[in-house]
Amino acid sequence: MAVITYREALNQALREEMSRDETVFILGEDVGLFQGSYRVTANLLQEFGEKRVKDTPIAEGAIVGVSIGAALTGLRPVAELMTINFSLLAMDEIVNHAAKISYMFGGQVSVPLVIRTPEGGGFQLGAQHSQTLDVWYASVPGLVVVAPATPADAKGMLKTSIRDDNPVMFIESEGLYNTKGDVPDGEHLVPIGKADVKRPGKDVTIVSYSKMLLLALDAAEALAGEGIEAEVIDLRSLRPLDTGTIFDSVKKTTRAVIVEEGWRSYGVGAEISALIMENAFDYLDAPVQRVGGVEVPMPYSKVLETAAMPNKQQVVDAVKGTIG
Amino acid sequence: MAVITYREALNQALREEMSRDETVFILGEDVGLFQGSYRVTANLLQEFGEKRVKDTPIAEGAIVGVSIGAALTGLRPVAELMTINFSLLAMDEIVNHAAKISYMFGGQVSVPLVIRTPEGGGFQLGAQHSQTLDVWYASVPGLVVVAPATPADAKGMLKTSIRDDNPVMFIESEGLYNTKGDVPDGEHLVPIGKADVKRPGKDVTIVSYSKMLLLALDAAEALAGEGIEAEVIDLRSLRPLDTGTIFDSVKKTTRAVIVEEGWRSYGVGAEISALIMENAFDYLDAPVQRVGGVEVPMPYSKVLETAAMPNKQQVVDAVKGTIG
Amino acid sequence: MEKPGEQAISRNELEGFDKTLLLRFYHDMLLIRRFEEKVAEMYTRANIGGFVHLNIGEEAAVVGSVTALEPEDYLFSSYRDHGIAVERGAGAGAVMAELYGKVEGTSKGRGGSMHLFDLQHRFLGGYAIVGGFIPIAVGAGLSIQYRGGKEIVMAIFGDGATNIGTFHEALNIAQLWSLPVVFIIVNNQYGMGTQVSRASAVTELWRKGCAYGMPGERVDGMDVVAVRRAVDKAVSTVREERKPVLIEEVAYRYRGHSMSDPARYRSEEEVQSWKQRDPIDNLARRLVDSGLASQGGLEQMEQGVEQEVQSAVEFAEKGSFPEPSTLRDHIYAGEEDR
Amino acid sequence: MEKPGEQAISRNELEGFDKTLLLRFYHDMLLIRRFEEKVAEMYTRANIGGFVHLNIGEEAAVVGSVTALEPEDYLFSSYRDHGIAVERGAGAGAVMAELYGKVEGTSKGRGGSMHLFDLQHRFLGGYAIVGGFIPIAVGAGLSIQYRGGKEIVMAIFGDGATNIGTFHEALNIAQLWSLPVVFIIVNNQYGMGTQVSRASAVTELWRKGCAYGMPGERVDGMDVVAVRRAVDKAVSTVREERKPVLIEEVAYRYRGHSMSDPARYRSEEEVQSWKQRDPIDNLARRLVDSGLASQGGLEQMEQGVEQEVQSAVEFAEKGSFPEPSTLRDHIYAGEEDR
Ligand SMILES: Cc1ncc(C[n+]2csc(CCOP(=O)(O)OP(=O)(O)O)c2C)c(N)n1
Ligand SMILES: Cc1ncc(C[n+]2csc(CCOP(=O)(O)OP(=O)(O)O)c2C)c(N)n1
Ligand SMILES: [Mg+2]
Ligand SMILES: [Mg+2]
Repeated sequence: MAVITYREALNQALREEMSRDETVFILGEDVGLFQGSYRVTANLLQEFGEKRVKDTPIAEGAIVGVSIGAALTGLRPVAELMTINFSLLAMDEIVNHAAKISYMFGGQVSVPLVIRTPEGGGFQLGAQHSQTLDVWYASVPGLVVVAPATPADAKGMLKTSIRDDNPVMFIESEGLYNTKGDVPDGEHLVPIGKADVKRPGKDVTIVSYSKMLLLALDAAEALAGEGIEAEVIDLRSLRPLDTGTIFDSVKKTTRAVIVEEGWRSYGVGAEISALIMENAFDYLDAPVQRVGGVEVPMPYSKVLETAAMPNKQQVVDAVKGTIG
Repeated sequence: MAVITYREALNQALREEMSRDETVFILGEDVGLFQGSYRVTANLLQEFGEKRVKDTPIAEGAIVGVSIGAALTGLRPVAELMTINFSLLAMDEIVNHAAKISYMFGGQVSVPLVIRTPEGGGFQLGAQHSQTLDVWYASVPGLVVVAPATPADAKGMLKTSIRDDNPVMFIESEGLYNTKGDVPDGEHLVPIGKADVKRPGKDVTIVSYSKMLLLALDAAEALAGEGIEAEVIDLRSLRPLDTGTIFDSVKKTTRAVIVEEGWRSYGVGAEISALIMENAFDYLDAPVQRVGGVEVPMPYSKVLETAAMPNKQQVVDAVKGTIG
Repeated sequence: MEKPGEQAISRNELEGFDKTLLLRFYHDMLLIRRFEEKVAEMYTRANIGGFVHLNIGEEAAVVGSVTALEPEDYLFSSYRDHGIAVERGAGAGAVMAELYGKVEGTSKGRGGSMHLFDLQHRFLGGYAIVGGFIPIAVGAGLSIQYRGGKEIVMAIFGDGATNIGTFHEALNIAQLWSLPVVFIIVNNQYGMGTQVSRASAVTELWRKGCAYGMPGERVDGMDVVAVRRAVDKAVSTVREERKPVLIEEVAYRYRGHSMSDPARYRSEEEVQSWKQRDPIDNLARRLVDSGLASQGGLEQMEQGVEQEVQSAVEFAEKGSFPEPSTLRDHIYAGEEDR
Repeated sequence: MEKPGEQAISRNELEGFDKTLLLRFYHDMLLIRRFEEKVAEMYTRANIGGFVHLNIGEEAAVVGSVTALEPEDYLFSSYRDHGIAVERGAGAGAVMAELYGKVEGTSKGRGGSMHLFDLQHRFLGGYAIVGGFIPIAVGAGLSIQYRGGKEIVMAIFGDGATNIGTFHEALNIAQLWSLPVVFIIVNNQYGMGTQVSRASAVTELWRKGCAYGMPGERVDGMDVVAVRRAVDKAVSTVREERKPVLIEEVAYRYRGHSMSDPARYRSEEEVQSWKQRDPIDNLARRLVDSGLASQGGLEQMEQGVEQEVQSAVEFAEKGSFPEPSTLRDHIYAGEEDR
C-alpha cells in the first residue's frame, strides 16, 4: 500500500495500461508537451513518445470522433477532454455515435474507448467552467459512466475502464486531484458496477459519489459525534448503477439522503430517490432527502460560489430531517 | 374555436407573432424554401420574405450561436433545429452560452431566443434520430423548457415563449404534428409554468407531458371502464415545473404514475417521483410508479421499436400496481 | 447553374479502362438504379419504413469511387448508403433485408436504411448525423498509421456536410497528422431543399481544402470513367504519400431528398437537364459507340440485374423479424447487459 | 519559427497617425501592461481567483484593433479580455473590481476574469469556451443587417480557436450572408502549450478565409501602428462593403497561458527574442526618434498610468462582495425566479 494522490493514481493507471497493451494510447488537448492541464498525463509523452501520447488541436468533437474511429479499428484510445464543460462540444460524437454504434450495427463492432474528463466547481472558474453534468451521460444506454472518489478506485477503475470493450465516460473531479489515499500495490483492478460501502452505519444511508463522497464522510463523522451512525455508500459508477447495495442499506437503516454536486433538479439524486421508493417503500421511515448544488450558473465571486455548492451542514441537516 | 392540427397551431403562432413584432424572425435548416422539414414553417417565407425566414447551412452550433447574438442585440429569433437529436451539436451554445449569458454578465443583457425542435420515436428513424432528450435541458438553470401536448397549448405557449425574454427550449413531438384539437379563436396565450389537469379524477394521478399525454389519456379512459378514475396532469413545461398542481392532485388521490417517452433512468419521472416523496410522503398509499422508454438506442425494425416505446398497457398496469 | 463537368462528358475517353471493368461499371450502376427503384416501390408499399435516401442520379459517383478501393481499405458513408453498401459487396439481399428490418439484414434489422454495415468488406457504416462520421473516418486513418498499415480510408458525404464544424475539425487533423483518407464530397447540388450556393460561401467545394493545405479536385460526377480516373489518382496519392485528398464529384439527385420529399424547391427543367447527362445512359452510349458492347448485350445485362434485384427482394421477404425478446441485445459489447 | 512582421518592424512609418493618437496608443498599451502586471500580483496575493489570462505581449494587437472601432460598433472577445475591456472603455476600476469578485465589477462579480462586459460601450463579453462566441458575434452582425444599421462587429480570438468547428460554421455564414464582422485572430503562437504548427495544418491563419472566399491579411501584431493600419483597412472594407474580413495579428504571449502555467514547453531564448520586439518599447523608441515625444514626457505618462492602476486597485478594494442572498438573481430576465 502506498499513499498517493488521485492524480498520481490516474497517472499510474495510464502508465500501466499503456505498458501492458500497445493498442492503448492517449489523445487530447495539451496531454503531451504541456503534461495535461491537470497534469494527469505528466511524463507520459516522455515515456511513450508522440505516437502514444497525442496532443490535438482544440476540437472536442473531432477528438472524440477520431477516438471512435480508432476504437472501431482495433485501438483503445483514452481521450482526455479538459473539462466536462467542453464535452458539450463532443456530445453528438459521444451520445449519437459512441453510445449507439454497437447497437445500430447489430453488435458487429464495439467501441472500446475511454473519455476521461473532470467536472465540478469550487475554483471560481465561473459559469462556463464549473458544471457537474454526469447525470446526462448516465442516462444514455450504450455508455458506461464511472465517477470514482478515492485514489484506489480511480486507479482500479481507470484500468478496468481501459480494458472494457465499451465507451466509458470516466468522470474525474477537479477537487479530487490533490486528495490522497492508500492504493494497493501491484495490479489493482476495481470492477465497474459495484457500489462500495465506504463507512458502515445503521441509522441512515447516505448515498454519494465522486467529490461529494468526501462531504458525505465528513457529515457522517459529525453525525457520529451526535450519536447518529450513517452508512455511506459510494456509487462509483452511475451506469451501471448498483441498486442492490443501495436497497440493502436502506432496508436496514430505513432512511436515506443522497448527496450530489450537480443541480438538484433532474439530477442523480432524483433517480436514486425514485428507485428507493419503488423498491423499498415499505421499509422507509421518512422520505428520502436530496442535497445538491443550487440551481444557478456558477458565479465567479467566492462568496456566491460557496453559497452555490453543497456543504456539510446541509447533509447533516438533511439526515436529521429524515430522523427528526 | 377551430379544430386544427398541432402543426397548424404552431404555424399560426409563428405567423401571428411575426406580424405583431418586427423583431421576430425564423431561422434554421430548410425552414424557408423547403417549407420546414415537418412543414411547421410552411408559407412563411412566401409571406414574410427572406429577411424574416432564413434558410441556414447545416450547422446547428452556429444556428444557435447566431441566434444568441441576434437576441443579445435586439431581435427575437425563433430557431428551428430539425430534431432534438441534432441539438447535441448545439449543446455548447444552448447550455454554456444561451443559458448563462444573463447570469454571468450580472443581468445586464437577456437572450430572448426560442429554439423549436421536435423529439421522440415511433417512425423507424433509428438510434440517431429517435431520442427524447428534454430532461437534459430541463435541468439547466437559465433555460425555460416547454413541451406542449395539444394544439391549443402548442399555439398559446409558442406565442408566450416568443414574448419571453429568456432562452426557451420549445420541444415539439414528431408524433403530435398531425394530431388535432380545438384552438380558441383570436389572441390565445398560455402561460409558461402552469400544469394543466387534462382529465379530473380521484383515484390516481397520472403525470405526463407532450406526446405521452395522449397515452395517459387513453389509459385513463381504459381505466375508467374498470371503475378507476385517473386524474391526468399535463406538465406543459418542465422548467419551470408546476409542482403545486402535482402535489395537490397526489394529496387527493394518494397514488401517482408518471409517463414519459424518454429513457426511464435519470428521466423526468425520477424528478417528479422524488418531489412527490419529499412533499407528499405521508399522503402516499403506494410508491409512485414510472413508465418510460426502454433503455436502448432506438432500433429500426418496427417490431423492436414498438417494444421499446411506452404503451397504454404499461400505464394501465402501473396504475393498477399502485392500487392493487 | 454551373455544370463543371460539361466538357468532360463530351470527351469520350475510355482509355486505360479495360472492357471487363467498363462492363462492371455499367452493371453496377444499373444494379444500383434498379435496386433503388425497387426500394422506392417497397417503401410506397410500406415494406420499408423510416427515412430512405436513394442514390439515384449518383450511380457514377458511387461506382467510380468505391471501386477504386482495395479490399482491405475502410469505407464510411452518410445515410445515403444503399448503393455504397451494395457496391462494396454487402449484397443486395442483405441490404434489402435491412431495409425490411429483418435479422438477415446488414445490421440485423437494428440499423435500417441509414445504418448499413459490412464488416467483412470494411464498410464501417452509414451514419445519419450530417458530418458526424467524418472524424470517425479520420480515426480509422489514425489506426492504420498507428499500426504502420498500408490501407487507406474513404469517407463519402454530401455537399451540405461541408458546412458543419466536424468537417473542418476532421480535415485539419487528417492533414496535420498526415492520415491516409480520401474525402469524397458527392455534390448533388442540394442539402435537402437548399442549393449549394444558398448554404456555402464557396461553391467549388473541393477548394475548401485550401484551409488545410489539402489537395483536391473537382470531377464530373455523372461520368463514371471520369470519377474513377480522379479517384484512382487521389487514392494513389493517399496510398503512396500517406496524406489526405479532397475530391468533389458533381452529380445530381433525381429524386427528393428522402422518400417523403416532393422536391418542389427546384424546377422540372433543371431535373430534366441533368437527366440528359444520365450516367448510365452515357456509359451505355459510349460502350456501344466504341464497340465494347452491343445494345443486345446491355439489354441482357439489364435482365440479369433485374433478376438480382428480384432475388434481393425475395431474400428480404423470406427473412425474419427480430424477436422482441432480443430488444436489448447488442447495447453493450460482451455478454452482460448493463 | 517564421516571424512574418519582421520587415514591418523596421519601417518606422508613423505617417497618417497624428501625435495625439500615437500618444494614446502608448498610454493605452502601457496601461494594459501595468494593469496586467498588477493583476498578476493580486492573483498571487489571492485577491483574485479562478483562471486569469493576461494580455501582456499583446498590447499592440489589443490597442491597434479596438481603437479602430466607432462607439456604436459591437465587440466580442475570448476570456483573454482584460486589456480589451479596458481599451474599450469599461474602466480599469470596474475591470479590477470584477476580478476581485465585487458587485462594482463589470459583471457584478458574477463573471470574473473570463467574463468581462460593458454594455455601454457595446463590449458584449468575454467568453470562456474556445470559439463558442464566434457565431454569437456573427449574430450581432445579423442584427445590424436586419435593422439596416451602419455599425460593424469585431470578434477577437486566439490562434487555437481557428481549429474548432464553430469558427468554420460562423465564417461561412458571415460570408454567405454578407455580415459586417471583422474577425481578428491574435496569433500569440500558442494555444495553451501547443504551438500553432502542432495544431493547425495551415499556419498562416488568415489564409483559412480561403474556404469562405473571405479576404484577409496578416500583420505584425507587435507593432501597434501596423495593426491599426491593417485593422482600419479591414474595418472600412467591412463598413462600406458590408462583408466580413479576417485579420491575423502575429504577437506573443510573454507569460504562461494562465496564471498557473509555468510555460515549460518553450525556451527562454524564444521568449527573449520576442521581447526584443516589445510593442511598448518599440513605439516609445519611434516616438522619441521622430521627435513626437521626449523621454521625460513618456516617463511622466508612465507615472500617470501607475496612478490609474493604483486607483483601479483602490476602487476594487473599496467595493463590496455580493450578498449570498442575491445568489439566484439574474438567472432569468425579468422579476421572477423560475
Ligand atoms: C447534424 C444534422 N443536421 C441536420 C440533419 C438533417 N438532414 C439530414 S440529410 C440533410 C441534408 C444533407 O445534405 P448533403 O450533405 O448535401 O447530403 P445529401 O442528402 O444531399 O446526400 C439534413 C439537413 C442531420 N441528419 N444531421
Ligand atoms: C472548447 C474549449 N476547449 C478547451 C478549452 C480550454 N482552453 C482554454 S484556453 C485554451 C487555449 C486557447 O488558445 P488560443 O485560441 O490560441 O487563445 P489564447 O489563450 O492563446 O489567447 C484552451 C485549450 C476551452 N476553454 N474551450
Ligand atoms: Mg447534397
Ligand atoms: Mg493563442
